Amino acid sequence: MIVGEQKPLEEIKAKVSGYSRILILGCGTCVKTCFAGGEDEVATLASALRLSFKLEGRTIQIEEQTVERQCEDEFIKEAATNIAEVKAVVSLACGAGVQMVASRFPQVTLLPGVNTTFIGILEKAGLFTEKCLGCGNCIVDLFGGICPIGRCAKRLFHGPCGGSSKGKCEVNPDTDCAWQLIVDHAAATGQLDKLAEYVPPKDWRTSQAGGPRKVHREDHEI
Amino acid sequence: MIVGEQKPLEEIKAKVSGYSRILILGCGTCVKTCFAGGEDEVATLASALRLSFKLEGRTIQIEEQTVERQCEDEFIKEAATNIAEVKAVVSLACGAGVQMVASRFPQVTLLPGVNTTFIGILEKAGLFTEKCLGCGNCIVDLFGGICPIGRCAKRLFHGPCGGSSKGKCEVNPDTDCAWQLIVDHAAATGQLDKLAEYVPPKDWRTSQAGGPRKVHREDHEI
Amino acid sequence: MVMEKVHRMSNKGGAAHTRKPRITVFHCFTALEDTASLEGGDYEIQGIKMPCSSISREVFLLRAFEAGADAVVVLVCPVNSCRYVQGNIRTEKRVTRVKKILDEIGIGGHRLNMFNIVQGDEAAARRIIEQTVAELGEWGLSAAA
Amino acid sequence: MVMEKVHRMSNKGGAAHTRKPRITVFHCFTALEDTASLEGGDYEIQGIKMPCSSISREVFLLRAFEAGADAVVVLVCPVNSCRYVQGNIRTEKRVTRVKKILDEIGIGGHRLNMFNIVQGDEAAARRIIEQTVAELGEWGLSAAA
Repeated sequence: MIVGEQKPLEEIKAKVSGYSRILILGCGTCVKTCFAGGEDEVATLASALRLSFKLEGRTIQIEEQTVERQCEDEFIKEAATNIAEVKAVVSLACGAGVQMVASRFPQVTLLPGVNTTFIGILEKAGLFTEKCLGCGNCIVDLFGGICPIGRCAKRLFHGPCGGSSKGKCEVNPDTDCAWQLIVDHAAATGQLDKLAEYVPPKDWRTSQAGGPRKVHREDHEI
Repeated sequence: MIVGEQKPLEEIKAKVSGYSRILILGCGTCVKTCFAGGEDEVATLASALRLSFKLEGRTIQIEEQTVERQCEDEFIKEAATNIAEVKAVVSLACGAGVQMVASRFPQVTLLPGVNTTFIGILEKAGLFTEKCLGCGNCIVDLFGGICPIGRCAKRLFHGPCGGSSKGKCEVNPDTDCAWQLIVDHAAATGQLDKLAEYVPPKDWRTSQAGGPRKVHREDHEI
Repeated sequence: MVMEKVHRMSNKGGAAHTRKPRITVFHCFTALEDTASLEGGDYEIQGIKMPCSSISREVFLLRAFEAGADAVVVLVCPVNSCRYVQGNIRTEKRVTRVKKILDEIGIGGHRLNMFNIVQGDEAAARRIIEQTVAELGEWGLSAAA
Repeated sequence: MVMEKVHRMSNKGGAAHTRKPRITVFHCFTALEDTASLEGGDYEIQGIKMPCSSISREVFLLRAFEAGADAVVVLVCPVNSCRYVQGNIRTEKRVTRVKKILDEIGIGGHRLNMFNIVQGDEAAARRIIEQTVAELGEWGLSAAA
């Protein structure tokens, strides 16, 4: 899932303070799952903003809507009526959803209410962790299902750096050293020899380094 | 949505060729939406592999299952029975899903069947495009809802580079120059003056540059 | 800075109220059957009865303030006594989060509190209300009410 | 390299068949009511009748080969005559994709073909089958059948 976090209330409030009427538009897929931008978060943010402006003696009219996904026309067109009635939309989608809405409704100002962070998992209740950088050529099978691109701060391919200490990463002691995990897994499953294999330098052109990417599916071009 | 592409059949076939029985595990959220790893793609891949091995006079037993999301325990535990019966699982999830399954079932070999590419949108039928790099501090409102991090190959913050030509990017002439879009949008909406505002250097620590990230939600820690 | 604002906006320093204070009581009906026994003081009670306190979402607590509450009290069963096992623990986490939001808003998280009470202990519930009323005397009414 | 494999695996160079060739016919029931009129030659027909050809998913086409087809024929209405407007265009895109997959597999995309026929034109359907049978004489039976 794409994981994100809602921006601090003060930041969102500052963005909307010039408007008397706004729409808060939620997204019912990824950001809902990570509690950053689904129906509940839309309602909570709307209420918090109303209360906050009320304390200042101001009223702000806030429309609320959540669509299934903001990254698809099929769903955002459901919001067209509400969008037509405001000058600004706070989008609680990921950065892709915000931009999709912005491109379809260029006359309104799109204000992002979520900081999009990473492609990750729900590691345990309440904890989402990054796992994948979208390099475009997955090779986790070489490393026992543990990606040294997404999970090693230095993206090392041939073992841990000198900053690996007691299984933790020097960049953040709360983060497991990916290479410790890789070696432990290989040892536990009797595959240490696999790690001796040479992994050629990665061609990063399939990653973000190659510029904005596209996926073209001719069979769905209708 | 997280966009991915299924790996070429030959690559997947090479990965599974050492096994007589495998499970192809689909993921029913992002990769289903972009036609890389939902029920349909699981079924098609399984059939293609069976046929391909049959031509070589080999039979391979292929179990098929698709769970709602591979990035959550709640869903992958539904696959436990099937996973217990194989030595290798081809996961058609994004890189996060593959690694989630790998971490929960360390005794099986996880083989990624999808190349995870980007956080993007369905721009039009059959075309998915990258829009967001998950920098962790969204500022698309400064640029009319068009992100120069996700959509400019050089991540420029203060206007186009010399490679912008006829509205297209020099890195890929099929890609719109993000800065052309930003300027066009600002001109069309009478906001060109906004682009004269100074945008301070970005703190990239919230991005992937800061190492693997976490989102901790104490209120959901149960 | 947020806390300064909280005090600026809501702390009326013990001044006499211009109207009766309003308290919204969210309660699971196991902890307290209803709020009838809490009525009768120099305050208004709005009772919100729930099968389990954990069904109260963040927005419900905030909307109580939008609807005019000066304070919100959430009454739940004691730890380990929740009929739904973890309902009261979930509620506590949600209340903790909404308290932070209230601090950010400037209303002040102190106006929202959760209490564990033994099933049917109306006297305890009444003491909680009286204590809240006393505190409201100090905080003043909510400027967002 | 893939194409070489295709030829290696399936091109039997016009040798006599060891059994009757099997052709699976996917057809929308507007284009062709049923496949009864196609029976009777020196081949086996398996008809798959659909309300619109577009409901055939990729895997259905592949499974026809798994089930023993030497060739798969998809009969759809002419362009602009689809009762569901774009059904036949969607089918064409899907067939194009599956042809590529068949090339990758080594069965060869040439064993799968789509044809537009006017509603009820059984003679055209029969000619398509006869043409396919003739081509199978050249390609040989499917090694995956």
